[in-house]
Amino acid sequence: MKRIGVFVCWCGTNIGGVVDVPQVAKAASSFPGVVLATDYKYMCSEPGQELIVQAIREHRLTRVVVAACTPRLHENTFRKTLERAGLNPYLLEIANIREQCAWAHQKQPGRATEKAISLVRRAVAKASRLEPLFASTIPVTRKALVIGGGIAGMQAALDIADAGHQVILVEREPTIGGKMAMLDKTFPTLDCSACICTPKMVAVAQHPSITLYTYAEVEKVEGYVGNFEVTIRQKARSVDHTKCTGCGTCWEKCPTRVPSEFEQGLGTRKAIYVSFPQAVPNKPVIDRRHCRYFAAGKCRVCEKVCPTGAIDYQQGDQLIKEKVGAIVMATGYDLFEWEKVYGEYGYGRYPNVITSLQFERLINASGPTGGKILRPSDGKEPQSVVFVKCVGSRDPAKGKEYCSRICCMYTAKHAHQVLEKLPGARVYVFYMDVRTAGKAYEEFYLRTLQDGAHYIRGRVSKIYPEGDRLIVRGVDTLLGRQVEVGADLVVLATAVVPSRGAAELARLVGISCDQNDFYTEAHPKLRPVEANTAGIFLAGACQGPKDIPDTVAQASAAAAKVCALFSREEMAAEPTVAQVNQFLCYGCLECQKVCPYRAIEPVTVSENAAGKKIERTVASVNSGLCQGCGACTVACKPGAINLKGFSNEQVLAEVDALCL
Amino acid sequence: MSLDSQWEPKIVGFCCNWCSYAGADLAGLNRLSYSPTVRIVRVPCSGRVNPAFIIRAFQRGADAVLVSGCHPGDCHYVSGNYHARRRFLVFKRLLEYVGFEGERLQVRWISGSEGAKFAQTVDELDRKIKALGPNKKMRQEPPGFSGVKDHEG
Amino acid sequence: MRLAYYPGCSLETSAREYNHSVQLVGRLMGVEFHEIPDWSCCGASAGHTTSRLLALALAARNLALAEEMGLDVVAPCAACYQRLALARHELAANPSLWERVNGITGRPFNGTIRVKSIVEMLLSAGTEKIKSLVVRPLRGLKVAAYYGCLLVRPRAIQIDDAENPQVMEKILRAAGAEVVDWTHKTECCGASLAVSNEEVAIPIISRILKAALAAGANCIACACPLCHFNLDIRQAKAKRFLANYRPLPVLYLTQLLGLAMGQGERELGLEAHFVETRSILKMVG
Amino acid sequence: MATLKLDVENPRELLEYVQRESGQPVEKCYQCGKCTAGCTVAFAFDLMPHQIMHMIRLGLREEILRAQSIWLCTTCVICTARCPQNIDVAAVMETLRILARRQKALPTGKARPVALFNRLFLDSIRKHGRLFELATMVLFNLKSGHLFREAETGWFMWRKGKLKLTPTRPRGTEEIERIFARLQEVEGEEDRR
Repeated sequence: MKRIGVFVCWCGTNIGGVVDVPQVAKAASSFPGVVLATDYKYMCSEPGQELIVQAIREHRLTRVVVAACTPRLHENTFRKTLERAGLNPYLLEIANIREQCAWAHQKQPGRATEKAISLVRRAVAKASRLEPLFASTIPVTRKALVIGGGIAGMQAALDIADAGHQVILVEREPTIGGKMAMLDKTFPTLDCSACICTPKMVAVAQHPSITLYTYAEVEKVEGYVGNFEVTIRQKARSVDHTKCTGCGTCWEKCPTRVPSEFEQGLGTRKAIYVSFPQAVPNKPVIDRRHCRYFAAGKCRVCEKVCPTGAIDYQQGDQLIKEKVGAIVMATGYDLFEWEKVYGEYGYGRYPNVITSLQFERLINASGPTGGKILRPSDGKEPQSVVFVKCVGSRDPAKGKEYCSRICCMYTAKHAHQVLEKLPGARVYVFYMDVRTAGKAYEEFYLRTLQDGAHYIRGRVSKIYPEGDRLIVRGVDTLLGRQVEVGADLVVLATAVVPSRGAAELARLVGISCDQNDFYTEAHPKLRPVEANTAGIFLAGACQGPKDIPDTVAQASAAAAKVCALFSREEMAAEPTVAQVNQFLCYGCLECQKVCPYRAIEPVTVSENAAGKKIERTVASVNSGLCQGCGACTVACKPGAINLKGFSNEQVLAEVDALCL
Repeated sequence: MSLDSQWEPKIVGFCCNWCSYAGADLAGLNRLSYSPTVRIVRVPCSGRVNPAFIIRAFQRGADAVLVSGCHPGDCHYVSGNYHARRRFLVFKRLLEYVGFEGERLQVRWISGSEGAKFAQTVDELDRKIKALGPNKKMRQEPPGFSGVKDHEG
Repeated sequence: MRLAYYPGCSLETSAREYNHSVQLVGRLMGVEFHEIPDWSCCGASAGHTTSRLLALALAARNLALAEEMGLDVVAPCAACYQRLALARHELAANPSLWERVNGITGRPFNGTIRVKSIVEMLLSAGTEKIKSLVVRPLRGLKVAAYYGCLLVRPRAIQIDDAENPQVMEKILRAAGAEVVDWTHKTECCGASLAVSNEEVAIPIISRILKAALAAGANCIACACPLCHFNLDIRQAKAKRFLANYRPLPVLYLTQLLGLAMGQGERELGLEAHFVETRSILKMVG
Repeated sequence: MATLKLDVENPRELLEYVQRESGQPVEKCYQCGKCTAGCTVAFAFDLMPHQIMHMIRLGLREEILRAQSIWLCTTCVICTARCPQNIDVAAVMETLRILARRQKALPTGKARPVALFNRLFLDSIRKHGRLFELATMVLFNLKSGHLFREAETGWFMWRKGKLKLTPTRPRGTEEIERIFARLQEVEGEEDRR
């Protein structure tokens, strides 16, 4: 028989002013198994806790019920109290008679008391079925994987590495740097993007604790928090980087020109290439899809000119296995493919209708025009530039419902840059709202207005060529009139969308995405940098559109979380996890289907049946992965899975007690 | 329960620890008053609520059961409330099929910030059950007759 | 291919040359037309502007008549096509409305037949078939294919993309013509405003003509009597808004196709246009 | 321009009517103005489409039903095709036009000939089952007070055999008449309600 002690708290007048506390204690003393029921002014206070400790010892209590405030407040406090008295901390049950009783039923003290008694009866019933639980520990591999080498991934990698941990950084492009490396200037300070981005790239490459895999992709992730095993595919570069010196002869001599991804199609690169002069690593890869040798079996010019014999056409993909304890997702964003849906803007047929990222390349001193704003069709300087915001953003019909958050500011920056570089040029910005929440953002926008940018409130309905110009037909809702502008260049602020393949990667890693394929954080307010799978963290635009300061902040936050995880060699796992009774389990694995954490796996057990040894499959819970939601317990038909701390027997006993 | 005139419904609530239990706490914190007929069992997730728990409550004389979890899409455990939603949709229909009043089982999504919604939900259910009268169809007397074995630890 | 034929009011009178050319070309392509006996007006814009039920009832009556014939129906007039197709779509989407409309017409339509535009009809035979019938390729013609609204909007009944459709171009290319890429092929011609409020319609019409001229077109192809009326007959008034005006003959798609297939200008009714079509004939030779 | 009084009675009544009749979620409109931007006829409008959408929300019934725009709309559906919120703006305009007719709101200015033309058009259908173009045009000129408008056009069409002196009468005109009559009944009932 359990020896249960019940401790009813007055909480000053909070409970005592409504509920007849002595009567509750008196009623509790008659519940089965209760050997002591008492009350005290403030149970959570030092003397209150001491009272419990003394009572446990004196009355040899084996289970404790505290009737007080919500368990969400002091469950941990009282668990520690039990521990001090030498009891397993999980032998505690709390009856919530403050938030869910006294405070809610102040006007009916009689019925509040009645309900409090019922709630204590429930707690006693559960307490009598509590079992000691022991937090298990799982080892932590203190090495992190960062997926994505843009500013988010670089920042996270550097922060974790600076804290003394090993980091593996995987980037799918031939260079790290991401989108930030393409930008010209950053708002609102207008400092040069390359000047702050390229030093980070170099720092990553030179950091002794960072292993960099570029032109590589994560192919498989197994395991769980602290103990992931990842497989990385190093795509064949066709160039032996241990021999290559990056001298550049090969890409000078390569005869094949293709549109450059880095230049957003405004410039070209060769089939053997480095993305841009400051690329890290500054060694080329061969784009096999476009290489003459790979396409037609002839050429081999690069091989002939390479002074170190680094060209290796036979090089194959390589699979690399790594053990890591934490993963940071930093896969960034892409631009919405406007040319597939915006027929009214020409479906991408008009060369002088470009995206904002193309504009970044156009105005970038290292870009295809050397930083001169020249329109793509004929290389003339535009006299009239129209910016159209929300192309694909805030457009449920053609694109995405959400606001892409960064366009208002970069468009203001672009408008400013045009007015600065092309004195006398006219700039029109079509907008629905101007959103400038950020430090010094509104000031920057106002400055752009003062520079002379014309902000026209309304969407653009059609863009079409007339002669060598474009006619932009829109509305000025402030004037209540249709408007038309002749433009030499139109820049579309296209929506920010998760980078290509983000959803597949999420499935592979085992985290979830929202309806737009942005990665879902564990809690939108309180756990914004954790994925809903333990040990996986989010940084930057993969979680939602973000500007550089917010991206860097989130990356550092993710790094801090990783470091916290890495602060010990082992981590405690909550003991309230699911457990399989393998005698009852018949291996249907329905539980596996509902488990959101991939914590259930089939295992084979052998047993003796009628003198014969047979093998059968049963479910097994990995307590490192299990988060204790209990979904499996309901899916289990033979009732073989139970949840520790919320077992079927415990809940049924609670129900019975409440219905008495 | 003595006289019918004094009868007050008995409502058992299953609230998930992360949203609805917190919502109930918030209702109290804001001193929103609601009917004391509801008593809550804390569960980690609405997906933990086994239909067997509900049948047991009705058998033991509960007049209504409220299952409440995080809003769809906000589940602390990713997808638990989706399972719950699907499960109880079917379960409710099953109850109705066997002639039991489906209104006695309510499934609601209440977040940790929706104290007022919790209070309203309880009061609404309380009114509804008062109009419906006591649960006589599934109640079994005496308690313990159901044959469900108690695992006395 | 056997089809129920719904000419519509205009094709009986003001657009009789469209009627003739459709019949001619259709027959050449092996289409058997069966005119719906006792067809009535589709209601046009006056109908749906006045009452949704009226619009649906007027269209549904004709759909029911075609259904009685057991044939899919082709409506060469874009407006008739849109009204009939849209009515079919709206009825199918709303069973209670469907029932109501059937009650009003007293002639139940059961939704077993489809409505085809003239473009669909021509393309269903395939461009190869068209090419095989061409005896006089339309070389030298630079055609601006004009769709207007009714063939491409709303989405439920569109025969092709609403912003840059290509189906008419496909047909014209098969007939040996050069097509121009132009910017106003799905802009509205002003519809009946050309009758009720001419001063409003003229700028609308001139915008379209301006775009076709700028694209270097030497004629416009259309598939709607009202578009034709506006672009052809109103061209005389629209031209005063155009700096570099030159006469721009407006032909029905089937007239151009008929020409390519060797039909005579009389049979095709080319003389019935306000803007002279002789230039076209000269080019084609 | 006069100050608009926003505190109208039953501010949601018009919105709810339009949403019900048109089946369109007018409430989703976030005033981007793309409907107006692409509108074929907006240059001749007194109220822009996006303004009308806004006024529906505000319940400014009189202002809207007085507008010529709702009659000048050609239902070209460009607004609908490009609306980012998937609102069929053209259907909303049509609903308003039908409401204006049923409420006997008198069309003014440029709206008058549109309403007249529509009426004559339908009269012709009711009478002949099909549109009798010549008679409709003559009547239109008579009633709109421009007797000799289109004389040149008419002459041209006449010469080309594009106008017929007598209507083609399909059998089944009584069926058409029945449709019109039943509709009047149905709508009369609805209006009384």
